[in-house]
Amino acid sequence: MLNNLFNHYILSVLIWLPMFGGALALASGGDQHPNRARLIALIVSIISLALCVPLYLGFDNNSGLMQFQQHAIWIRAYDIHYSLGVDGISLPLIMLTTFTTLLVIMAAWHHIHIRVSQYMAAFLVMQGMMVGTFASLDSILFYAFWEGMLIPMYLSIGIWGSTNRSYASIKFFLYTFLGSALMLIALLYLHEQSNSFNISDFYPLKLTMKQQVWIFLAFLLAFAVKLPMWPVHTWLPDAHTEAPAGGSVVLAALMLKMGAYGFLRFSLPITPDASALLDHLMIALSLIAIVYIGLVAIAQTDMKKLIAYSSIAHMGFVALGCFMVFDIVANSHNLKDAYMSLEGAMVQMISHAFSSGAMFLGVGVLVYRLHTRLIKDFGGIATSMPYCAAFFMLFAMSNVGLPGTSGFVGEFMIILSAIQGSFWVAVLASTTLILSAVYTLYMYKRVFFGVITDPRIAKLHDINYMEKIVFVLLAIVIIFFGVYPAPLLNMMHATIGNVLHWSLQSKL
Amino acid sequence: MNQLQTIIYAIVLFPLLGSTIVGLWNKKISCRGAHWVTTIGVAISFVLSLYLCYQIVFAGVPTYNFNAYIWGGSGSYQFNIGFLLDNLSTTMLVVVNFVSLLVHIYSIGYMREDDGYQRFFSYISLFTFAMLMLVSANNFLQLYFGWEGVGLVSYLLIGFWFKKETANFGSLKAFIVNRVGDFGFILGIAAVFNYVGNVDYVSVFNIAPSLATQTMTVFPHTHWSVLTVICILLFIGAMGKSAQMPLHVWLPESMEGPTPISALIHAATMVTAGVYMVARMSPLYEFSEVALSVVLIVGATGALFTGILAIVQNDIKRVVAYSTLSQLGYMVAALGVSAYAAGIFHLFTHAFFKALLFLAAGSVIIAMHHEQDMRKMGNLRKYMPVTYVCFLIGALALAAIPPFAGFYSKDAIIEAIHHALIPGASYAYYCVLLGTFVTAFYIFRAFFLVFHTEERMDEHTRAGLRESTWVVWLPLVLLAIPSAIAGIFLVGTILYSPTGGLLGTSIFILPQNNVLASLAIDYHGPLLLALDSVFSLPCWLAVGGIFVAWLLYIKFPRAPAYFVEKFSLIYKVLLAKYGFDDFNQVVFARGSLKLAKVFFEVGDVKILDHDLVDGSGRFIAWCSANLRKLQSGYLYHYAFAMIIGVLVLLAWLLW
Amino acid sequence: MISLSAYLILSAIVFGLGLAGIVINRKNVIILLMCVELLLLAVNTNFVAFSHYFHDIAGQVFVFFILTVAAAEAAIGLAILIVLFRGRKTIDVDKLNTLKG
Amino acid sequence: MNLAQIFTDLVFFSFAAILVGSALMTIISRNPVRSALFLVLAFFAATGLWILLEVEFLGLILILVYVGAVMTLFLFVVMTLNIDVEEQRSSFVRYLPFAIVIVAMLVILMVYVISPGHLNPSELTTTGGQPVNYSNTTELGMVLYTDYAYPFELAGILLLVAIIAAISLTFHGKGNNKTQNPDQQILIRREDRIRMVKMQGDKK
Repeated sequence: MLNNLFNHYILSVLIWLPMFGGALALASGGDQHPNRARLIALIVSIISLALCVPLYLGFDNNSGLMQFQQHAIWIRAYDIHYSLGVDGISLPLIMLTTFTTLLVIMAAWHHIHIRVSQYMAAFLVMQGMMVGTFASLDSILFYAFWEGMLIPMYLSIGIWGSTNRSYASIKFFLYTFLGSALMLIALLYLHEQSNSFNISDFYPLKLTMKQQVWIFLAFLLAFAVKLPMWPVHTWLPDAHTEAPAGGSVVLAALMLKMGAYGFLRFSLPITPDASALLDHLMIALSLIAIVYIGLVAIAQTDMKKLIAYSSIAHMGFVALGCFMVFDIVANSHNLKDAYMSLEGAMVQMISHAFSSGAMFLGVGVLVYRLHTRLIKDFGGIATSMPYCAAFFMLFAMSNVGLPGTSGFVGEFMIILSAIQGSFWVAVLASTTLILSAVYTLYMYKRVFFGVITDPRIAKLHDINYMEKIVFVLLAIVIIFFGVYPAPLLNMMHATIGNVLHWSLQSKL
Repeated sequence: MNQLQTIIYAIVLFPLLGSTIVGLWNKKISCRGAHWVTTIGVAISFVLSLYLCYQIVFAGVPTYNFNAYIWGGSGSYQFNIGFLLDNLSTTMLVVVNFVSLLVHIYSIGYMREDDGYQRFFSYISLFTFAMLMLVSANNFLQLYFGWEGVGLVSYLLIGFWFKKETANFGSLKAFIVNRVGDFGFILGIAAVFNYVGNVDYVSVFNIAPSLATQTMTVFPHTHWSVLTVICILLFIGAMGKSAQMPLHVWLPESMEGPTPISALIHAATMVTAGVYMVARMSPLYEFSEVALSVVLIVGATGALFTGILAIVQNDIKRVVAYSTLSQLGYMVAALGVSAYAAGIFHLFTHAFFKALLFLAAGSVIIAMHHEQDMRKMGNLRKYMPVTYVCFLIGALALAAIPPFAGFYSKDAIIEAIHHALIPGASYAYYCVLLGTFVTAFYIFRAFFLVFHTEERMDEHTRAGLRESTWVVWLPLVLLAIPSAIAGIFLVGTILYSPTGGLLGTSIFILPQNNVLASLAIDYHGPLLLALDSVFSLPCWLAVGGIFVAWLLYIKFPRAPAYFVEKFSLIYKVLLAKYGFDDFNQVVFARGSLKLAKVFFEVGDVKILDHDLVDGSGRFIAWCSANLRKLQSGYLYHYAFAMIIGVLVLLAWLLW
Repeated sequence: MISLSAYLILSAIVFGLGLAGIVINRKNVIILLMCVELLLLAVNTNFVAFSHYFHDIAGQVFVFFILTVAAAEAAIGLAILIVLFRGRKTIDVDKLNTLKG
Repeated sequence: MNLAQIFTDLVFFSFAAILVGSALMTIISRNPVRSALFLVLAFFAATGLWILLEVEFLGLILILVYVGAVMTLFLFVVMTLNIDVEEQRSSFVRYLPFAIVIVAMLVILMVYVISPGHLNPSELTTTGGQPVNYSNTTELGMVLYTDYAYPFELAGILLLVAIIAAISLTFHGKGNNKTQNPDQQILIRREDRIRMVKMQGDKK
């Protein structure tokens, strides 16, 4: 009985508990009592993370179906349902969301002084929205959460951002909104065709090539902006740079994943023929992201911008993994061979969340102390902040894709898959080995190594206990998934199989 | 879990454990604690690896291949973490652990006054772990893990004194150049995976013969043997790690790190990973003559030309570093003619004598208060007799003077190349032959400059000159012994054993490629071999090199300056290291930075962001700025617009 | 007998004059309001004429309601005018462009 | 063509001429008072025409409501506002050609509509007047209180709203009136009103 209840409502709790917590944090008063808001946020996010444990334990790895489903009618007149569920794609992302939010809240503990309660509330609400996005089975519900999470993010950039925040926040909002407007149109069109807003009802829908291409392009714009893919990536460096550390983390670790999640949940299974038709375009764009953006990252003078560009390059890998499947299957005629490409993309998403999130937090630690993001203002941090430097080295190495860190797993799987599709795609994708090392370590060298030139740096205090906890948590997951990614992979085999089943079946 | 499994776990994990303990609690743990924890960890590992080696090589325990756990799987693929314990890997374990242990001990003395004492020990233990993982892997994934792991620690250790700009530069360069190699390496792994569907050695080696006949299209309208492509890609990785031309540029720079590191990583272990890898992949390389040719030519070229560079260096460590490049060239060239055993043998002997040379150089450097310029040394034999003797042994071994260790391995390589038939062998033969002269010349040049000739150091330094402490000279002595005699004992079993000897069945050679077997016919024991060689060309060249060095630096000390003046162009080219560094700096480093700037400033900021994104915003703003003029605020304008509207509507309806 | 067309043409002329009044008048809002009344008159005449010739009383009902609305409009319009004048001391149409974009 | 017809024509054309003429004067006269009076004249002429169309009730309503109420209101406002008459009409000539073109086009289009080629109203109509005992008022009343009762009520409410709106718009608020405030008055203290001043002359 209790178990049954739990199974039905756990997702709702995961969505609404943080939102409720956010409201509570807001109500806890202004900046006279910042610790109240901090404590509320911390407790709520710890409970959310704790709730993921039974979710993970109760999840059946062998079933590719939606689990922990909950259905209710939301808007009867338009046949819109409040339906939730998780499968092997969304479960890791939901757990990632709760984990990341906890880190963000802990990282903000000492760093945010103004409008603390609102800051905490924004991130809690964002957590709820993002979990909702990942758990929605109804496309309109999905859309509502998808758009809803823009608001707290917009506010977090606009309120707690740095100097150029208003430009960045508006750019972020308009950019993402433009894309998602077209997605809404596509969803409505699909409803027109299928008479249902349920995402799973879109899968068996027969669509002509023309219809598919248009739907694919509409989805593409939404997801490509979020991912982001070249050439619609320019919002990201600005948004990341101006956002507060927590905002950058959530952006990089979670929001970018929405785009790839969309590819897996919508583009591939709903418009398989269009995806197969346009896969070379997508691969080309991904490779541009990897090579071109990788080069662009080298030229950055701003740490956060550099990490932002590296995020784009890494997400290029995700897109590459998603769209390599058609070539792989065309070459090997074996559906089983395509698993690794998609799973590599998934792993890359998760691991990128850890490494880039960690790096943004690391930069946040430095920015909080020195109030500058420019690489040239730093130098010799390793002398005054050895612990910070050590952790940052680990995170940088994960970003570089060093084996033994989570960053390696996805890249490895995708490169191994890519070569099954095309040798040259693999060659171009592998340039990331060189490029990521160049931009990450070049930055590391300039920031952490060298002699101290600025007297302020000499007086810096190393990371405090709260920052240490955050870094240790991140270091643990980065190494754990680097050494033993199997649990993560096992979670999604069945679901990826499902996605592949729909993606490789013609709908004409 | 059987005994071997437990042992190998212990071997790899003890260094890791030591490293982790010291690394995480480096503030809490004292200097003493740091070196005890790590040294004991490595010592245990060394003892166990000796036992393991004994079991596998001598006690006849069969090759043991097992998977520790499933790293991950996807679709029909599965990746494991596992260990392959055969003759090659267990012997490598012993060598790695031996050198590493000595370096640990040596560092206790060498690093005594350094701030980062704990950090240093944490790093070298971590390095040991990564290297052990590399050599004991039973699959490419784990190989790659160790491969990159040693690269990481090498990066960290080169940049150990991170306040030094040159150290930072060197470490960054090392990592990036290695990454260029890894770029090829991972593509090689991917290619292997693509055709085998697996990255376990066993399955790869089983399928290898059938791959030899398959072709793939790399460039349109070309058909390349799959195996050739795989082998060359993997070799690119080896070129990075083992510092083969043209990816050798990082190794001299890596001398910015502490000297024990130069010995451990950049002479004895890490840089030989490439050699080990190619030997390990002998079942693949054997089926691709093209790849072997490439390996041979690259190796032989490096052996000669990087050796020449050592002649013009004045920094004692750089001389040894270039010598490492040259010796690596020898090893790789040996691989190229399928004399894997000779390559590995040279790897072993080189590990001993090169570590010895480095540590001896380090001993000199400590005594000289971190002065590395040989022009400021001289006549040190008076102050440092132990170091002097050890360096001499190392130099003799390096110069391949019989019966020192280096002689047996290098002689085998030269002879193997001499007998080989594969394309490029004759070119390679002349390279390695000349190389012996060059080697002997440069190392004895350094030897004479440091230990003989007049004293050129300043008064203050001279006053402090004395023999190093026992933790420093003990490893020297321990290394000097194998450098002197290892060859005699090992040559038979490694190279010319009819049953495979020390390396057993780890190495696969096609019968038609097996040059060592043909050499084995003339082999009648190590001492006879040494005696025979007195009449051989390489030996005379080596002795000639020593003699010339003596002539130029002891007998006629003003001669070198004369030659420098006479051949100033050549001297400049050599000083510029054939221009590789400048080329890389200008074309790759600055070029890519410039390209990046152009991409960023023109591509991203200007075209995409300013023109397209902000441009669309500006376009909307422009439109609305114009459209708002319609909103004049005057009633009659609106009324007028309405009338026009009515008129148009009316006209349209009536049309 | 006067034809329906005659009435329609007449009201078209009056409507046109009303419009012309709005266009040429730039000084006084009151005259604009009067012109609006003229427009309404023209329309009403149309309704009445059609109602007469079609024998349909609905046209007249419409006129009735239009008159009601016109009365209300005039009342409120003039009230606004007074408020406007009170605030700006002018009812010059040329000066009333606060809503300029 | 009988006499009655001629008479009807005469009445129509004379009223039509007055209507057009006074409408013209309304829009071109310089003085708003004159405009208003010409508009009144236009309404009278229109009434005549409407009565010619046997729409007596509405015609009279037009006079009562428009002339009696609306136009009076206009005149009242014109006079209240005290607008400087002289400065007006300066821009008049400038926009005149414009207005003429527009009006001409509009009139031409409208006439074109009812020209025989298009929508010929004469063909659609039943000619001839109403029966002798026809009462326009009765007929209108019959439909207004039956079929259109609901709109009729709405019209009433509309007027009420208009009244309230007009009043509330023009209402000045409390500030201008001269009422007394007793509680303020009784709270007065001596110090608020009287100031004791020491004069120099008092010294003596």
